[in-house]
Parts: sequence; C-alpha cells; structure tokens
Amino acid sequence: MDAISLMESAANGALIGLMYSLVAMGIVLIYKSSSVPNLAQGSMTMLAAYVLLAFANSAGAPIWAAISLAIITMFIIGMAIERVALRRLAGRPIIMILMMTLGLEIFLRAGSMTIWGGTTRPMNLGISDAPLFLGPLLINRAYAFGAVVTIAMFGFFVLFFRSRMGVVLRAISDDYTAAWSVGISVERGVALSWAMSAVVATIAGVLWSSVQGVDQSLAQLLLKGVTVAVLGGLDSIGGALLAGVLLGVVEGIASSVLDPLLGGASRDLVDAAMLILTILIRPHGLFGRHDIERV
Amino acid sequence: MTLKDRGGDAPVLECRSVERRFSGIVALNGIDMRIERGEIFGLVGPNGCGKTTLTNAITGFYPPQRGHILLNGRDITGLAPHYVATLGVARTFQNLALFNGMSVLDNILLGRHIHMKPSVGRTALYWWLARSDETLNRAAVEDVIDFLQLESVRDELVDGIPIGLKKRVELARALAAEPSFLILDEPMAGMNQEEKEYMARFILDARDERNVTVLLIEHHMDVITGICDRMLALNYGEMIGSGVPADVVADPRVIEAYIGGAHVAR
Amino acid sequence: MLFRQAGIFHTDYSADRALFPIPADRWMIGILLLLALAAPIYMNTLYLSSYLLPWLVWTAGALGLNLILGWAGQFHLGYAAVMGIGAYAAVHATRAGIPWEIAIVLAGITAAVIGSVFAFAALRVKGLYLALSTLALQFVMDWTISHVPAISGGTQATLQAPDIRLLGWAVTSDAGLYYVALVWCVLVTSFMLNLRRTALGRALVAVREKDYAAAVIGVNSFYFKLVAFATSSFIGGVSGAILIGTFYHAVTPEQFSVDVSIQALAMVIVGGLGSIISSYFGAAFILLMPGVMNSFISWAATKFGFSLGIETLAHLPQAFYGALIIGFLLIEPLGLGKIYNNIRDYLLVWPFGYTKK
Amino acid sequence: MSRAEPALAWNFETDTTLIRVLAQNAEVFPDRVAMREKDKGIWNQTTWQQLLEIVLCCAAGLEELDFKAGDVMLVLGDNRPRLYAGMLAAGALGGYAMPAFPDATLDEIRHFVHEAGARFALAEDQEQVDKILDLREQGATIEHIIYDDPRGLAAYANPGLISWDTLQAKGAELVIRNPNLRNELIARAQPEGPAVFVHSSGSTGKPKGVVLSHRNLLAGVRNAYRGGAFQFGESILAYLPMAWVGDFAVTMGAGIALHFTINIPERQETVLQNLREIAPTFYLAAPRSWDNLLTTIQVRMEDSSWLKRLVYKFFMALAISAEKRKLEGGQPTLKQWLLSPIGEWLVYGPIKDQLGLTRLRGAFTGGEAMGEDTFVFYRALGIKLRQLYGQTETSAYNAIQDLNEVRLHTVGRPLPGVDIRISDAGEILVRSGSVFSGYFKQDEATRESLEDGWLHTGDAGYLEPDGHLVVLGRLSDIVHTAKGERYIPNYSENRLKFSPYIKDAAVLGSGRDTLSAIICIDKEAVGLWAELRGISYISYADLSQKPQVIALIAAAVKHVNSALPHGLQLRKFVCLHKEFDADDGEITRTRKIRRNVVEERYKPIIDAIYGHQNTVLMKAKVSYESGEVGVIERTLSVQEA
Repeated sequence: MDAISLMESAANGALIGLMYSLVAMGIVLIYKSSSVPNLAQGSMTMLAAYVLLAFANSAGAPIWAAISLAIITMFIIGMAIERVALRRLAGRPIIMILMMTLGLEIFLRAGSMTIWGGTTRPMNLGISDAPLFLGPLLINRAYAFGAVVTIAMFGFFVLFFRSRMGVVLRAISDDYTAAWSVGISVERGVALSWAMSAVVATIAGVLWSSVQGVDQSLAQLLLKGVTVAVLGGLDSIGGALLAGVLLGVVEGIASSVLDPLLGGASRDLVDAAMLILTILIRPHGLFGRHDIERV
Repeated sequence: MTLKDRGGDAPVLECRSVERRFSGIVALNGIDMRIERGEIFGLVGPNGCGKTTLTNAITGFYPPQRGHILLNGRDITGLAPHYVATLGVARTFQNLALFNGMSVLDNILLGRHIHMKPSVGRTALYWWLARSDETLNRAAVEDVIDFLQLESVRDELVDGIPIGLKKRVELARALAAEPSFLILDEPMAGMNQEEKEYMARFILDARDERNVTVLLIEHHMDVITGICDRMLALNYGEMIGSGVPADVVADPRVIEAYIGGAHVAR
Repeated sequence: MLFRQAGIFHTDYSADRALFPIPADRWMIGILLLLALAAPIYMNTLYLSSYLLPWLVWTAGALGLNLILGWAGQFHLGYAAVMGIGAYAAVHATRAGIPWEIAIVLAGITAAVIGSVFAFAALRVKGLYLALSTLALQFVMDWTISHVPAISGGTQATLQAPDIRLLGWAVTSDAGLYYVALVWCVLVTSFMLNLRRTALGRALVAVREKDYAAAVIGVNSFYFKLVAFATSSFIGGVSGAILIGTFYHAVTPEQFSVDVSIQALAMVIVGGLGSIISSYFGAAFILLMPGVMNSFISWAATKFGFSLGIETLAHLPQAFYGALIIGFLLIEPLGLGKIYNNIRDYLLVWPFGYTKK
Repeated sequence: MSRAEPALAWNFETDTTLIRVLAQNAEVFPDRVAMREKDKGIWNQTTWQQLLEIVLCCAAGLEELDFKAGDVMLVLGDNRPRLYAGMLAAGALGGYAMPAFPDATLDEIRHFVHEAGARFALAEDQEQVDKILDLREQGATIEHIIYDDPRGLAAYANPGLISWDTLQAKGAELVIRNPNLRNELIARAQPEGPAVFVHSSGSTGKPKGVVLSHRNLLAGVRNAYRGGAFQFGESILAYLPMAWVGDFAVTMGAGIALHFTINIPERQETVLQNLREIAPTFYLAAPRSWDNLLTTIQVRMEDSSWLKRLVYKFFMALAISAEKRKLEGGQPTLKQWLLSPIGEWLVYGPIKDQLGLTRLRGAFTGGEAMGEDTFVFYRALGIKLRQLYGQTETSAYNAIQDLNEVRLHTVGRPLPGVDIRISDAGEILVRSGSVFSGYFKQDEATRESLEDGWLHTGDAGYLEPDGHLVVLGRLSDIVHTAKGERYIPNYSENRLKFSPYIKDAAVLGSGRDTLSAIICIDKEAVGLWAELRGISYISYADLSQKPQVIALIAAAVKHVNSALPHGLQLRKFVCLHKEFDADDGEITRTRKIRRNVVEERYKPIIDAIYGHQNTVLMKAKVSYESGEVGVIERTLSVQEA
C-alpha cells in the first residue's frame, strides 16, 4: 500500500469522522444537560432522514424547504420525546434510563421501517459526484461538504453556549441542583437540549443520507456516534469534534490496511475496539471531566 | 480476663499522624489516636471538622496520604474497605446505609457476610451445601435481634420501619459481623430522648457483652460525657483536645470550637 | 382470599426459609409442575415444540440475564453473544464427538470464561460505560463468529447441530426435546429461587443497591460482579446450546445478533427486574407477541379490508417491542412480575388494604 | 388431630396433683409437644417428657437450695416456659408459687412478698432481678433469686443470685445420682397442697392472697371440661399475665390436665403476629381485647380499597343480621342462607385467617360484660364467642354460656359440679370443689366470704327461671327502689351504653317506685345517623330533642328493657341537652359517673320524670371557652320508654 492512498484514506477518514462528530454532538448535548446517554441518537438521525424524504418526495417541496420543515418537525419530536418519555424517569437508576433510550431506539427505528419500508432510497442534495482534488489526494465532495457543515455547527454551538440560553444550559450541566435553586427551569433546559439534539440529528441525517441513501443503516450510526462521544469525553462538544476526526482517520487507515486481510467490514470492528479501549483506558475520554463515574 | 489474654496490650486502633487532603484542602492533619480495648471512645467536633473523613480513612474509603492506621497492631493503611471489614471493623453511617429492598432479617444476615461462604455451587446445591451454613448464621443473627429487641419488625421491609428502628437495624447489622472494632457515626441523630437512652444502653451492652471496642461519633455532648471513656475533639482537621470527657469538655479551645461550630450551624 | 396463612409456624430455621411457606403457593407450583410434565399428553406437537419449548428455554436464558441485570444490577447488552458462544461451543463439541451432556457443560464453561471477559469491563466502569462496552463486545463477537469460518462454518453458512444424545440415547421426539428444555428451565429456576435465600444472592443485591454499604460489611464488589457475570454467562451459554439443540437444530450467526440481545433485554424489562416469575412472563410475552400481533393484523386486514406490505408486517412487532419497553418503563418499571405481585399482595392481605404486623 | 388419640390418660380424678398428671402425660405421650415458645425467630418445642424432666430437675435444684414445703416463691416476668416450670416445681415441693404482674409497682410487690414471707424469687430477666434486689435492700426476706435470661447479669455479684441453667444442672445431677428422687418428687405433693398462690383482683381494698390447691384447680378444670369449655389436646396461646388466675387455670390447670399444646409468644408486642402463626383452638381474652381487635379490623378496613370495603360491608351486614335473627331464636332468611358460604370464602374466612382465629373451637371472654355489637360481630364471623364467669377464689370457672344457647345478658348456666344460689341480699353464692379454702393469713376475710362451703362472691345477680345466671355487678353497688327492688344502676347503664347512639346514661330510681334514665346521645354516631336521613340540626341540644332521635333512643332503651326483669325496667327517659362533662364534675376523668352531682344538678329533670310531666324546662349554666358563664334554657321532653 502506497503512502498516497494511505493519506487519501486518512484525509477522507477525517472528513467522515467529522460527520460522525455530528451524531456524537447530539449525544453530548443531551448528556451535558441531563446525564442521559441517548442510545436513540442513531434512530433519530434515521427518522430525520425519512421525515425529510417525506417532505421532499411526497409533498414535493424543494429540498431546502424540505430540510427546514424537517428541522422544525424534529425540533418538536425531540422536545416531545423528552417530555413524554424521559422527564418522568428523572432520578431513576441509570439502568432504567438506558433501557428507555434503547426502547426509543427500537421504537423509532422499527417504527420508521414499518411506515416507510426497508428499501434504500436515494437522497439527492445536488452535490456533484465528482471528487475534489487536494494535491494528489482525491477527496469525496459529499464528505467535504459534510465536514464543512459539521464545523459550522460546531461554531454555532460555541457561540450558542456563550448566549444567555447557552449559559443556562451550562449551568444545568454544571450543577443540577444549584441551577434549580437559583430558579433556572431545569426541565425546560433539558427539553431544549433534546430539541437541539434532534436538530443536529436532522442535519446528520441529511448529510449521511446524501452519502449512503436513506435506510435502516442510518440508525447504525449510533455506534459511531457513541464511540466518538465517549472518546471525546461525553460532555465535551469540542472533544466530539476532535474525536470524530481521530476515529475517522484510524478507521480509514485501519480499514484500508485490514480489509484485505480480514475480508472486509473491518470498520465496525475498529469502532468496537476503539470504544472498548477508551472505556478501559480513559473512560472520561480525551476531554471529558474526570469525575465521570468509574468504579 | 486481663488485657494480655485478649491479645496483648496493643491498642485496638491506632492512628499515627494521619493526614488526608482533598485537592489541596487538608481535611485531616496529623491525627494521633489510640483506642484501647474495651473502650468507648468519643469523637466530636463541629460539622465538617473531619470526623467522617477520619472514619473513611480508617475503613479504607479514603486512605490517608500520610501516616499509618493500625488495627490490633497490624497496619491497615490503604487496604480496601471490604478487606478492612473482614479484619473485624464494622461501622454504621450517619445517614443510614441499609438495603431498602430487603427485610430487616436479610439486612442483618448480610452483616454475617464475612462469616459465610457465598458461592454459586452452594447456592445451586442449597439443600446439601448451604442450608446448614445459612441456619448457623441465622442463629447468630437471631442473637443480635434478641439483643437489640427487633423481634417485632424482623420480617418487615427496612423501608417501612421508623427511623429509630432503622438505626437499630444498622447497629444490628454491624454487630452481626462480630467486629472487634465498631465505628458508630452519629447513631442518635434524629432520635428523641427515650430512643437516645435506649441506644446508649445498647452501645454499653454491646461493649460489655459482645466485646467490641467502640468509636462513637456524636453531636450530643451529654451522650459523649455519659458513656464514653475517653474522647477526641477535632476542628478543621486538627486535634484540639483529647482525654477523659470531663477534661476535654472543659477545655476552652473545645468550648470555643464547639460553640462556634454550633453557632455556624445555626 | 386464596392464600390462607394462619397456623403456619416454623420450628427450625430451614423451614422458616422454605421456598414456599404458604400452602396455596405449594399447591400452585405442584399443579403447574404436573401440568408441565403432562404437557406432551394433552398438547399437540405444534404447540409443544413451537411455543412451549422455546418459551422454557428462553425463560431459562432470561433468568440468566435477570441475574446480572436484576440481581447484580449490571447492564448487559451482549447477552445474545454469550448465548451464541455457548451454542457454537456445544455444536462444535458434539461434532467433535464429545457426548452432548458434557458438550453443554463445556458450552456453559466457554461462555462463562468469555463472558467474564465482558465482566472485566464491568469491573472497571459502570452504568452507561458498561452498557456500551458490552454492546461493543457484542459487535466484536458477532463479527468474529461471522468472519471466522472455523467457527461459523463459512460465511453465510449454517452449521447443522447433531442430534441430542443423552447417555447414548438419541433424543429426537418432540416430547423428549421438550423434557430436555423443561429440565433445564426447572434447574435454572431452582437455582434462582435459592439465590434469593442464600449469602450469594444477598451479596449481589448488596452490591447492586449500595456498593459502599456492601464494602463495609466485607462484600467484595469486584469479586461478586465477576461471579455474577460468569454465572449468568454459564446459564446463557447452556441456554443457547439447548436452544440450538432442541429448537433450531442448526446454528447461524443471526440467531444471536444484537437484535436478539435486545429481545432478551426486553424479556427481562417487560417481565420485571429481579423477580423469577417475571422472566416466565417476559419470555412468554416477547415470544408470543409477534405471532399474536401478526394474526391480529391479518385478521383485521381481512375484516376491514386493508392490506399491509410485507415490510410493514415484518417491522411492526419490533416497533411494538420498543413501544412496550417505553410503556413499561413509564407505567410499571418493574414489569409484569410486579403486576403479578401486586395482584398477589392484594389477595394476600385481603380483605385488608395492607399488611400490618 | 390427624394422629390417633391414645386412650385418655385421665378420668378426671381430682384427687391428684399437677405434677402427677404431668408425669402421666409424659408417660403416655412422651413425644407430644407440650410447650412451644417462640424464641430467636422459631418455635422451640418441648415435649411432655422434656417438660417433666425440666420440672423435676428444677424441683430437685430448689430443694438443694433448701426450698421446703410451705415456702413461697415470687414469680416475676412475662410468660416464659421456665417460669411455668418453676411454678410447677414449687408446687411439687409443696411450696407456694406466687406470680406477680411484671409491671406491678415495687410497693405492690413488697406488700405481697412481705405478707407471704417469700424466701425465693424466680425472675425473667435483669429488669425483674433489679426489682427484687431493690426489694431486698428494703428489707425483703428473699434469699434466693433464680433468673431465666442471663443477659446483663454476668457482672452481678449479689449473694443468692443463681441462673436457671445452674439450678437446672444442679438438679439434674441430683436426679441422676438418686434414682428414687424422681418418683419421690412426683409423689410428694398432696392434692390439698398448694398449686398456686394468686391474688384476688382487689377491686375493693387491698388484694387478698388466694391459695388454690391442686384439687381446687383440677376440680375447676373438670367442671369446665364437663361444661364444654374445652376438650383434650387444645392448642392455646399463653399470653395472659401469669399473675391472673385465668392464665394459671387455663395454661397450667387445663393445659396439663387435658394435655394442651401451650404456645408462648415471643414478646408482648408480637402477640398478634404469633396468634396468627399458631392459630390456636382455644382463646380467652378480656372484653377489652376483643374490642381492640374489632377496632383493629375496622381501622384496617377503612384503610382498604373501596372494592374490598364494599364487599366487606355487604357481607358483614348480612352476617350480623343473620346472627341477630339467630340470637333471637329465628332462622336466617333464604338470601342469608344462600350467601353465607360466599361470605365465608370472601370475608369471614379471610378475616379470621388474618387474625389467626381460623381453628378456634373455644373463644371466650370474661372478667366483665361485653358490648353486644362486639359480641355479635364475632359470632357473625363464625367465631363462637362465649362468656365465662368465675373468680380467683373459684379457680376461675363458675359458669359459661352454652354453645347453642347464648343469651346476651346472661353468663350461661352454672357448670356441672358448681352449685350457685342467690343469697337473700341478692349475692351470688358458689359451692364447688374448685372453691378455695381460705385467704392467705386472713382469717377474718376468710370467715366473711366462706360459709358452710358457700363462697360469697361479692357479685350481685339472679338466676333466670331456666337456670341462666345473670351477673349484675358488685354487690356494693346495689341500690334499692322504694318497693325494695334491688338494682345496680351501673348494669343498666352499661347495657344502654352498648348502643352506639348512647354515650352516657344515668339510671335513676333510688327510693323511687320505678327506674328511669337520663341519656346523653353520642354526637358522632347520632349526627351521622341524622345526616344520612336528611335530618338537619343546629347543635347537640337541638339534635337530642329531635323526635326521630328520641324514637331512636327509645328503641335502644326498649331493647335493654327486654333483657331486664319487669321491676327493673326503665319506665321513662330524658335525652339530655349536653354531654356529661368531666369539667362540670358530672363524670370522672375516667368517665365514671358521679351520681350525686348528676342528681343534684338535674333535679328539675328528675322531678319532672317522677312528677309525670311531659316536658321540663332546664336552665343550665354553661361555661364558654372564653371563660364567661352563660345561662341557656332548654325544653326537654320526658319520654315513656
């Protein structure tokens, strides 16, 4: 394997990784505000893609209008999930909360499949298939677009957390009870984080479906998202961004090295290994706070 | 029985210049404490003075960064909490640490853990392997139930009984382990006068009849002076007085810390 | 009303700790056991081998998962992988000529050993991290099984399981296979019942409820979590092996995929954490639900004249699982077992409102 | 009983002793359970043979301590097998076992100990030992203190303190060394020798010491057995205070003679739990205990869900009305008859099961009168509750109600072997083998109460024509009408108060021709009753004068009258405009009526009643909470009953 193709794998991996970060950011947003690890983030991404498809195809809306509609719809769905399913579980053992997000995962995924069926459908954002050339490296145009959007989202979040509402969310994530006692509506903050997370999921859904089409496999982004989120540190948005790049690069290189040896499909194995190693070696991730639970 | 018969004249517990810091803050500073066999030793001080930290240092939850803790002459500094328990140290918690989903009986049976041999094989072959062990330990638990007069709530869930009884159940669980050294962290918090007297009686009886040495952390001065043989007063992690209760209580530094502390608490 | 309790007294501690001190319970258990034993006589083979038998095996499996989830309080998202390890180990062992009785024990031991590897993650982290690491391990196991031809018998391959032979006798009849499943289920159940009254069970619950309180009474959390994982994996492994031996008769990786892990979890959650009867309910519910739902939908489809795509029909039960899990967590987090217990308590204190001693 | 009964060991020979019967039991049923004690969470069983062994060893040990015939042993503690065994041992040696109430004050015990000159004491635990040591310091003659539970006593160095175990071991050694000792100990006590030394209740004056001989006690048991109070082999819960004659007469007397299984609860607080575990076949309790149990049931039903309450109310009402018909000699209606098995399954059975009363064959109440509602309630549940009448002096058994012939106002017929007659003064006199031979060291009192073998019970009463005995109350409470009729106001007042609508009543008639009553309605009950019928009222006084309410009370009075002899029936009554109030001095703080105050304050009413007026204007001073005193006027109607 020559150095060029290895670098190519790394560069494309980094871009893909940034798109993983988008899923991870959704998880981090929710975890930051309420310490709930959202295992339904993958399904939310998938649901968002279907919703978008519904607006775009069935309603015949132009793609940008459809995206806006999908964002609004998901914003509401995100809030609704928090209100109906999670709020009542506040204070329950983590096992219950995990099971709840898992139940949501199953429900949203299988529910979408029930409604829209399992066949893969294309999603065209009008991005050309022609690769970009970065020196000698061939770069996937869609990945590059996705990466740019991700970085833009990151920028938005950095600004957002400096705004008034963002400060409120930060206060909640720092100390639940303290926030409560100074009159911050913790419930509303948490609901907002779910809604924003659903919006992030929508954007991730749009980008990912433009790359791989709309089908059940979108939900499997959960594993990537979780791995990135944990690697970056569950409560760090910036961590998610960097960890995404890291995972993408490792995945890209490893898969181009390992695939021929193992007969393909080594990406998932690499993810799983990264996840396990992170948990074993540095559970609080690269940028997470040290006080994250550990025995 | 002389002290020699009970295992030499080594103190049951000895702390030698124990120091514990939490991210730079000194919670305990150079604590020296010797608790002799058969003593009821009082530990007092205002809130946040390091009483609970000292307890946690002894039981292994937050081992001291400097200094040594000796139990019956053996250095136990830094041993894991569950291992310290097997060496004969039992404790109760200020805010109760009972297993709420279990009955009073099962909670106290758990106190027998270090005397039992829990294993998968014994569980699978209960009728052949575990029954006699369970029965023997149940008998030991019943002695404690009898001792602390818990018969009427034996089969009730811990959740549903009054706080005074819960405190007693926790003491029962600690005593069931047949410890040589027992740490009681504010056993009378939230009790009325009658319950306090009962508890004091039980502590004295436990010392006399079950041969335990007691470290008693308590806010109520009357209890300390009433049943403790010696005591130690702490303030901001420093020792500010130790000896016979009557002397310590009269020490101006203690009075100042205590009244000041009480003032802050108010 | 049904449970009469006056006049029950015990003259020794072992009687006081009897599994079923109330006569009505003993009667019920006895009748149920008799019914179970006589099932091949009165039940047609279709029901016996396609409902009753998998129910029993899955119940045993769910009990194993309940041990880790309900008793030790440790999350496990890779239980199907553990069952799969047992299944593959047993199939390979019997194909290598090892007697079936020994093969399933080997299956259990293999699962326990590998399952304890899962445990090591559990020993370092808890809650979410444990869930994620077990999930990751499930992926690793899935991947390994399907990508190592020596295990799976080739990509996309199905590995035939040899007939079960007990003491040299081939067990091929439906009734025979059913009894194998029944015996295993009864064994696991009796183990779990004993767990409730022994030091091991108490220690596990102690670790689950308050680990610091467990530590001060000398319970080594590390060790007991390991024991819980190993035991649960042993039960899972043997259950997997028996599931293949008595029900599927052939093993493929998909039988133990992450979806199956989730199905097992759903059994435990819908049934109820930390209770034994709940695993029976949960397994029955989750196993029967798709079939019942499909027949209901096709009935409704013909009745009201609509038609559903094959895809919709295929995914509806899954969606329903999800809804069920959500519903139970919101309404009765302790599941069907809790509902059963509520009814039982209602009758136990009848006509009073609660027990007062 | 699943096991085949061996031939009856005892043909009611009263000419024997408890220890001899015990030995007989040990021989005939060596392995049958005599006693069960809940201790350390389980029921420890003692067989008859073991019990005999324990008693003999204890007796031998006591003798070694120089316990002689005629010595007195104070027994102090809650029911414990060893205390019972110690009492039997003292009896076997011809000594007096003198149980005292464990919560009795030091003064009371000192009086007993001093009077009897007790040299021995048997104590349950440290608490009781401390009491006895205090007594000794104050000069009591107790030399030897035997204690059961050694907890906390290890450090005591007082002379004469000996643990039960030591005593027992000593005795065992003696019994083994001397093979004849066993038989000699069994044979030593004589039928006329003391079995137990209890104290009469002492409602008047100081309690008097009553010594019951073995013969007295056994005769009492025989009489009760013949009268159908209990059978052989009953299972009982020994929870009554040991110092009460009822406990000794049932637990030891009948318990040994009829080889009961004697179950002893773990602690006083766990009696109800233990009752359910054991589900005894025979249960004797004071009316107050039955009342409390009923209240417990009602309170717990109130806490129950609405469905359970509905079912309960329906079936209880059904059963109570059926039971009332039955008590009045009628048959249940078809509906009652058809629904009763369902009720049994749904309500009566489960309630009995919750309480542990499912196996009850003999359910008794004694000591004082019981409210009709309570009585009917239990009978409606299917518990054949009956009254037992007896005194300390007659070994507890005089009369019981017959199983199938229960009349609420009587205590049933005298037991076989018991002669009862009424003296000219209206006093109940008893003659029976069970009657004691005299008070301990009180010859004068003995002379007063024993005349030609007839015991003067001090109770007033009469025999109905068919032989049923009616107990009216203490003789000292008797009042005479102008016609010379004797009556006890208290008796009628209590019966009136059994009505839920009547809170208090004062029966008048001393020196008058007829009896009448001033009645205070129960505001809660009558108020509710009125609300349910849409009767509006402003105040207590208003409510008390509503015609409907007066009719309600009249019915209650009529009901009471139906069980009274003609001459003692209430002819008129007035519903008072206020309740009797302790602040006004009309009743004591314990709600006992102050007759003179009432008669003086309500003279206008009394005059109106006997002056045959229909109404009376009552001026009354009332003290308001503000401290002011006002006067209100009320017209009260005088009602014919």
